[in-house]
Amino acid sequence: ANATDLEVTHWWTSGGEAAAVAELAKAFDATGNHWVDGAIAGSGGTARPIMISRITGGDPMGATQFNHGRQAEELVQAGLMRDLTDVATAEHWKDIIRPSSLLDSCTIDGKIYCAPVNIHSWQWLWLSNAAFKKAGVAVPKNWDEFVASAPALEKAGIIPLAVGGQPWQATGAFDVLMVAVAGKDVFNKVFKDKDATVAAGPEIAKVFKAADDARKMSKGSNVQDWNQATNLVITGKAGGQIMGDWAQGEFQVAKQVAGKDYTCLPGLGVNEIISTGGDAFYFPLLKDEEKSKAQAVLAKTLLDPKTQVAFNLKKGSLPVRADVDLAAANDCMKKGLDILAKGNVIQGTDQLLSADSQKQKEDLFSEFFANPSMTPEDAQKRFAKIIASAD
Amino acid sequence: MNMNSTVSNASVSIKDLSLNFGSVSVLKDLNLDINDGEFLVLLGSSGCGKSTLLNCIAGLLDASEGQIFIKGKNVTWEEPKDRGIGMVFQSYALYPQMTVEKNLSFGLRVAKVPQAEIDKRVARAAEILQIQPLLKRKPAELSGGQRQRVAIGRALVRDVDVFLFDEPLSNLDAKLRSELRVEIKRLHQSLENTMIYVTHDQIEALTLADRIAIMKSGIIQQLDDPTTIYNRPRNLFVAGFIGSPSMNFLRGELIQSGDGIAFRANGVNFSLAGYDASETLQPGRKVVLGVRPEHIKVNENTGGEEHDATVDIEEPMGADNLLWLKHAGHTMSVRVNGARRFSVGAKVKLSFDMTVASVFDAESELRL
Amino acid sequence: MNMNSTVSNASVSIKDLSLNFGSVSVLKDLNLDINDGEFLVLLGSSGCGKSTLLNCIAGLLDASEGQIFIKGKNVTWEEPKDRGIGMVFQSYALYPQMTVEKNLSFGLRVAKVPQAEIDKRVARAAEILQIQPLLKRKPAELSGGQRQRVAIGRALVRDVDVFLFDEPLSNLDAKLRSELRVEIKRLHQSLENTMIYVTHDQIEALTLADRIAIMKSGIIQQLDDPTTIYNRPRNLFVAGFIGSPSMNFLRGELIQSGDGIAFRANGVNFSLAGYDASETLQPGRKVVLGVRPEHIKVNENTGGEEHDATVDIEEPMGADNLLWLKHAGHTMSVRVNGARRFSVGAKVKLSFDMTVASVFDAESELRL
Amino acid sequence: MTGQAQAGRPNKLLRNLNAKIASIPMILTALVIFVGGTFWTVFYSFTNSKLLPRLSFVGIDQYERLWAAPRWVTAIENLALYGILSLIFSLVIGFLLAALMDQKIRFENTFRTIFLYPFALSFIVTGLVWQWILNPEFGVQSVVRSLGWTSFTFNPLYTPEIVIYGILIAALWQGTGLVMCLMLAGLRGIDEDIWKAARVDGIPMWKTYLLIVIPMMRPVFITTIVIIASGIVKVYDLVVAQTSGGPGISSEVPAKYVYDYMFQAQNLGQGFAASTMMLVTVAIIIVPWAYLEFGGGRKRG
Amino acid sequence: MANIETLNTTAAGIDAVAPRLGEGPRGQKPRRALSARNIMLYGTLGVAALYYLLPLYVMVVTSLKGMPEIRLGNIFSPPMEITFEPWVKAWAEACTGLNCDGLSRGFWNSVRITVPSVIISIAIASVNGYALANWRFKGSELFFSILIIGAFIPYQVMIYPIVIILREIGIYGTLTGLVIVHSIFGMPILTLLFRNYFVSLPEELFKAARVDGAGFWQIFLQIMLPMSLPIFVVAMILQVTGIWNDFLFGVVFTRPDTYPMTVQLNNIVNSVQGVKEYNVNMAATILTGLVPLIVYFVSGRLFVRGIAAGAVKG
Ligand SMILES: Nc1ncnc2c1ncn2[C@@H]1O[C@H](COP(=O)(O)OP(=O)(O)OP(=O)(O)O)[C@@H](O)[C@H]1O
Ligand SMILES: Nc1ncnc2c1ncn2[C@@H]1O[C@H](COP(=O)(O)OP(=O)(O)OP(=O)(O)O)[C@@H](O)[C@H]1O
Ligand SMILES: [Mg+2]
Ligand SMILES: [Mg+2]
Repeated sequence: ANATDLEVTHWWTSGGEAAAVAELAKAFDATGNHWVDGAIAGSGGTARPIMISRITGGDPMGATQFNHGRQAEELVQAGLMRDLTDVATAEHWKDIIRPSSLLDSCTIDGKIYCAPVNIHSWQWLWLSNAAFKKAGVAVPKNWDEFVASAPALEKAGIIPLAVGGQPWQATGAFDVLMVAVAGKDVFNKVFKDKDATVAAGPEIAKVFKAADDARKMSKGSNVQDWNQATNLVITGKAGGQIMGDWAQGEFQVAKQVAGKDYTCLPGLGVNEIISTGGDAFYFPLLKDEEKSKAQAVLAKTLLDPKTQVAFNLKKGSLPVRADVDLAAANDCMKKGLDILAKGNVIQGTDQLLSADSQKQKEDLFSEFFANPSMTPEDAQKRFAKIIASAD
Repeated sequence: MNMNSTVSNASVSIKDLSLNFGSVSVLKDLNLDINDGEFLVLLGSSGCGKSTLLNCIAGLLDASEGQIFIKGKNVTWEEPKDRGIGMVFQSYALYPQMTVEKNLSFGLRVAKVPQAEIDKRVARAAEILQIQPLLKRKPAELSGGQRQRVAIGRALVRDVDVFLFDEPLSNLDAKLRSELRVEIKRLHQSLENTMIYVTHDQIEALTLADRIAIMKSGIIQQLDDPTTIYNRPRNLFVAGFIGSPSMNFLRGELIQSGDGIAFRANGVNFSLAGYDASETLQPGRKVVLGVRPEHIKVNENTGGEEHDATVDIEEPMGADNLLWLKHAGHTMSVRVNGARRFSVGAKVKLSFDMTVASVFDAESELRL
Repeated sequence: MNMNSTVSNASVSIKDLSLNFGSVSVLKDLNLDINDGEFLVLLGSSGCGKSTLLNCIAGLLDASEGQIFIKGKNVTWEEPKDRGIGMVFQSYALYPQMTVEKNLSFGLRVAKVPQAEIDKRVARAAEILQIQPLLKRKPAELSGGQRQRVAIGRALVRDVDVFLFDEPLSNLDAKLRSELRVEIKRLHQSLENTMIYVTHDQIEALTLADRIAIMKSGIIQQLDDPTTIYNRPRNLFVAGFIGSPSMNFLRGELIQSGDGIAFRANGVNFSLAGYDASETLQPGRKVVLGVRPEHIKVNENTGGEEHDATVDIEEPMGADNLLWLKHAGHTMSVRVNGARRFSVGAKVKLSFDMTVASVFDAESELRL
Repeated sequence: MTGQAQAGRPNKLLRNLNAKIASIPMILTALVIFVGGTFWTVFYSFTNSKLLPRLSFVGIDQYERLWAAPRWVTAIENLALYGILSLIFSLVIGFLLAALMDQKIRFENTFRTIFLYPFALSFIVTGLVWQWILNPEFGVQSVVRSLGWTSFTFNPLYTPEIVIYGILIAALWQGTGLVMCLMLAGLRGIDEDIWKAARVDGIPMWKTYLLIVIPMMRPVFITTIVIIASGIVKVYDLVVAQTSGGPGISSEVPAKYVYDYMFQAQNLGQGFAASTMMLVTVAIIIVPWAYLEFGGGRKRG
Repeated sequence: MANIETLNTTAAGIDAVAPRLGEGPRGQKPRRALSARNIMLYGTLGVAALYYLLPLYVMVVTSLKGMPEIRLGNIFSPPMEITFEPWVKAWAEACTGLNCDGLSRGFWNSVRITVPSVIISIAIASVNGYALANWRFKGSELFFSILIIGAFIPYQVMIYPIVIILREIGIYGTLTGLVIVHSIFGMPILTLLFRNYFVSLPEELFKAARVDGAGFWQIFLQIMLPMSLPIFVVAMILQVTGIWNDFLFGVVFTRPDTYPMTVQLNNIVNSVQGVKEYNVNMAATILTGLVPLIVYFVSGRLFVRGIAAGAVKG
């Protein structure tokens, strides 16, 4: 085929992420086309508006990353995105992609509009073995032990729980706590069914109690970015961090070994359930025939087993197809694969809630985590209100 | 002044001109005919509308009402450049970034006059104004007088029918002013163009003008040659405006005195024998008597009527000596020769020259 | 004038004052004694250092060298407010946001003068200057003349020994200027303060001054009463500077003529009989003869020497008529009565009044 | 006569034709972008547009939600506090510096350059640098602590109550130089004689400034206030670079709310409602100014 | 004559009394370099200067340190070992995603964006200002008022309509589009500056040129422009700074291969790889700010003059 330049925009700019993207690019270039990298730093919040302006402004890129879920819904409805059903059928995506909810999120009116590339799960507690050694306590096995060990850590001058200042981190931590403390059903009732009475109920009150603990433990982690928070754990300045599996990439870049230097507790060691959010690539509708063809090639390449392995190993996430061999996977990743195999999965909040509701949630939790004078009760009231009006 | 003249006889002719700025009416129904080759001075105090009128003639302001003719052509809606006028401004308005030569030739270059012709005209103007050595300089390197000359030159090169001057000398100091005044007069004598000259300096007006139009609040009060304006001012305003120091005004009434008519103020009588229009004066009328400071003699036993007065202030001005006198409740200024000095408080005798005095009606303020 | 007076006799005394701006020397070794109650005018062309000198006296500029005494006290290093001076500026320098009353009283309030005293002084100043009705207005609501009066009032309320005026009238129009001039003169007569008055208007200088100091490039050229300055200018500069139109200057040499001495220029002889210092004149010396325009008679058969001339330009100025004449290669200005009119090109006969003429050495430029 | 005059009268539209043609970009910008864009925005604030503008009207729902949102209220409060403080401090510091610079000092050019150079840097850069200097771990706080005052605490960016002051410090650093320049230009425009008159009157320097000079500089102050105020309303980059609105929502500002809701939350309607409220705020500032500046009774010259 | 004699004796007279007059203060009032006033004056200025210089100092110092030193030392201490590595990295090596060519690419993009934008926005605004000052027509003041009010509208509000307009014209994503956007948002304040400046020029000059027969463009190009250096400098400085420093439009209206330097800077600074490389960030920050900084250092004096001419009056 003719070499076609395809511009791909994404917000993967941290160390592990960039290495992972390089794998995608390499695979795509190998098909004889050319991957033009359009990285936009500063997380999805910064990058997404730019991507959307370009698509709606009539200057679309060849492909773009979105969190997979509802972020591109309207673009699809407006007819701006390319229908990938032909590629999906030819490649039998329906059969190979697991869990199937991933593909469901890409499907609108029966047509497939995106190519999922990985599964990210949020429900991880990353612990620094060195920090606990310094504090003279054993590395905790679950959330409750972790909370119990906080005073010892503090005494040793270590921040028990690192939480970065970006709003989505606090929100994510809360969602994780909810699954761990209240369980899968409550989680689904609140976020899937938008049941405001449950959201105002005693189960969620417990979650807020836990969040209150987390808030207390996070005092003093004066960082913004998630990977800076991870870095606190890596360097032993913080005891632990609730963060998705992408944090693993950072440990890898820092040459730390799971089990030896750090410990990972899926589901906070309480409920071993993980969410299956992730990233997907969307393909704007292009007028240029050549580019449209290249888009199909790219979509195919993204789900190619080899690409999946190479990419996900670097990214620290799980592949979207079950039929790949992940012998090289590390400890934590294997734990994740196990849980996935058991089917202990939930959908990610990105898939369940609109960006608008997500944003409102973020506003609430970033305030809650930063403002100790806000009581859990007040926060829960506001939370219930958001759920009541969520869509 | 011939208000009935046909348009074609006049060089510039203004018919029923009115101009308003928003709701403020600055010129009101103004009529003015300026003869070919005439030097007309517009004189008036600040804000009376002189510049506004000049700008109307130049086409820099649009008239609200009325028409303007130049050389018989209706130019009311013409562009300034098509009116055959040149204009000289108070602040010189030279283009600072251009040399004198470029300043002079700018208008010609804009009009795409051939270079040879431009050179010829610039050379001629430079010669007339004696600014040949300055042609390569920029305005900032010129003195005030030189700048003003260049400004005049700019109108000169354009070979215009009518020169408009807007207070061209008032930014200069007294000495330079009197020098350039003479030059402008000489220029007019040699060019014989029509010139319209705005000023609020009466010396300029008196020395330069063929005719003076005295304006007040947008209305022409009198249009006459300087001598008439000076000696027979049409109304109180003109009389007070012209002459420095100002004419002395005494308020009183006319009375019958012997066989003639006399003026009476504060219990003192002044015989009006010799007044040029004494036959029109009726006793009993309330009037204002105006006498110029140089028409009062001090201690010069003229044989006529004499009045007692006391010297209040003396202002020696070199060639002249100005006395401020107290006389029957009035303060009066009198001009005497600079060599004659008086001490403050001295008693003197005054005699009035009524042949050149003016009598105004107290109500209409018109000269009788 | 008594230059040997001790310091205490003079109201303001300046000794060896020099002032430089960087490397530019503006005042050079200047000495000046001003008597108590005297009205001294500093006259000179623009940039000669008048304002600089006044600012030095006021303490607004630091002298580079020399001393200043006011009322016998060495104030060289004093603050302006402690010098007992009040100052009036050309641009009025009123505080625009304060009413007239506040403007007048501001200095007093800052000096914590009791309110009753302030009221008294403001009332008195307002009365003297007749600005009582304006006290509640702001400067923007006043006319130029009224503003200047308030500016004077500000000095008045401070009860100072010495008034300093820096061209207080030059922003006003001619009419107002002559009115305020009289007022200032009257003010001086009633207050009897020392006043130092800077101007470049010679009429102001001549009419107001007890003595005039004529400056050029930071050096006092002549310090004398107005009559002396006018009639016996010490050098060519002073002679040319004072008088409008300027004195007529003829360059030539002295010759022996009969029993007396005569002046010869362009082949024409002028008898100098009657010149006040004719005995000091030596034949053969190159000199400049200066005759004022009003000291030349036209067609007035005085019986003396007569010269032929031609009228070049006539400038009628109301009371006077200014003639520019051509005479033996010179252009000469002559002032005649305003009623006498000449036509351009007319031949006339001139006679010169040598008793009031001046003869200057051509080299030293000093009067002989 | 009159009829003849009117006959020569050219079409009013064609007079100054060149000027009108030359003003087309301005007219288009004013009408299409500013007026058109504003109306468009206000119009769509009554819809529930999400990612893309859509004409589904929901009345004033967006506004109700807006004013019920704690983050918006915080943002408005922050803007008011930040606005007032930054206006006051900019004017005071700018004026003080200008007054000092006006004392015929040596090295005036050097000082001016020092005060002005931050204005050349973007808010992004400003935010980054000050974020760093104020960082408790290695910024001012840690330096002072390492000098021995171990209990010294100066950590504005991570202390919700005072975070706005941390932003203020950076904003002042960036912006006061320009204010100083404006004030200096204003001071230099004051008639020299006024100073002399005040000295002769024996008025102390500070009183001259306070009671005479400052009132005379009214036009300069108005221009300056307009410039500062327009910057305050728009403040966005600085907050994003320095705190991203944190900690929590304690340094949120309206412009950021607009941006976040329009683009991150993909709720254009909410963003438009918020921007409409900002426009109303602007109008409240602008209208009195425009009235003072261009409105009735303004003296010429 | 008597007067001249007295004048001539003046010198002797003064000599006679000189000793007496010599007493007391004489000449220049002594000004101690360390007077209370000077200490206050220069002290305050010095402290202020310190506040303004501190961030620059920190930036420079940090950019010259190695990462280990940064982790150890305090930010104010000078570098123990000067390294230009961070500068090289910031300029040529720092990565965003897969692109590892640092700021260098962004620099040229910024130049390509800034130069035409500055020229065109100033050209438009100066003509606007000129028309408003000298050729007022019905409605011109109204449009101007709208424009000024427009200066207060937060950019975010306008992005959406502008994206739509540019899309409809078909120049979204092109350099032309970006130049137009910069011209639009530069217009209010620049027009105000130019209008005030042209109003302050003597009106008579304009009248003289009209009498000389010059038309709208001739007067503008040949009379007004050559006299407007100070205000052009101000406009130039403001626009160069504004456009060079712009992030929002640069990111919304360009594509990755035409990203300006600020976007590149943001990418580098926000692409945290493990720990933040503060030294590289600082070097990148300085490099990004260098162009406007140089413009300021070179033409600061004209800036103040121009401000005095254009902003304060009117
Ligand atoms: N553009 C304008 N808008 C409104 N009023 C104006 C305008 N120009 C002039 N005026 C008013 O018109 C009147 C006449 O002004 P004009 O300039 O003609 O006076 P003038 O006689 O030339 O005075 P001066 O001797 O001061 O030059 C004044 O009262 C002035 O305030
Ligand atoms: N601050 C200054 N720095 C340098 N030179 C100055 C300064 N002030 C005045 N000069 C110069 O000193 C000389 C005298 O100035 P001064 O103001 O005293 O003149 P003046 O006689 O008052 O003139 P005018 O009649 O124009 O007011 C001038 O040549 C002027 O250029
Ligand atoms: Mg005028
Ligand atoms: Mg002066």
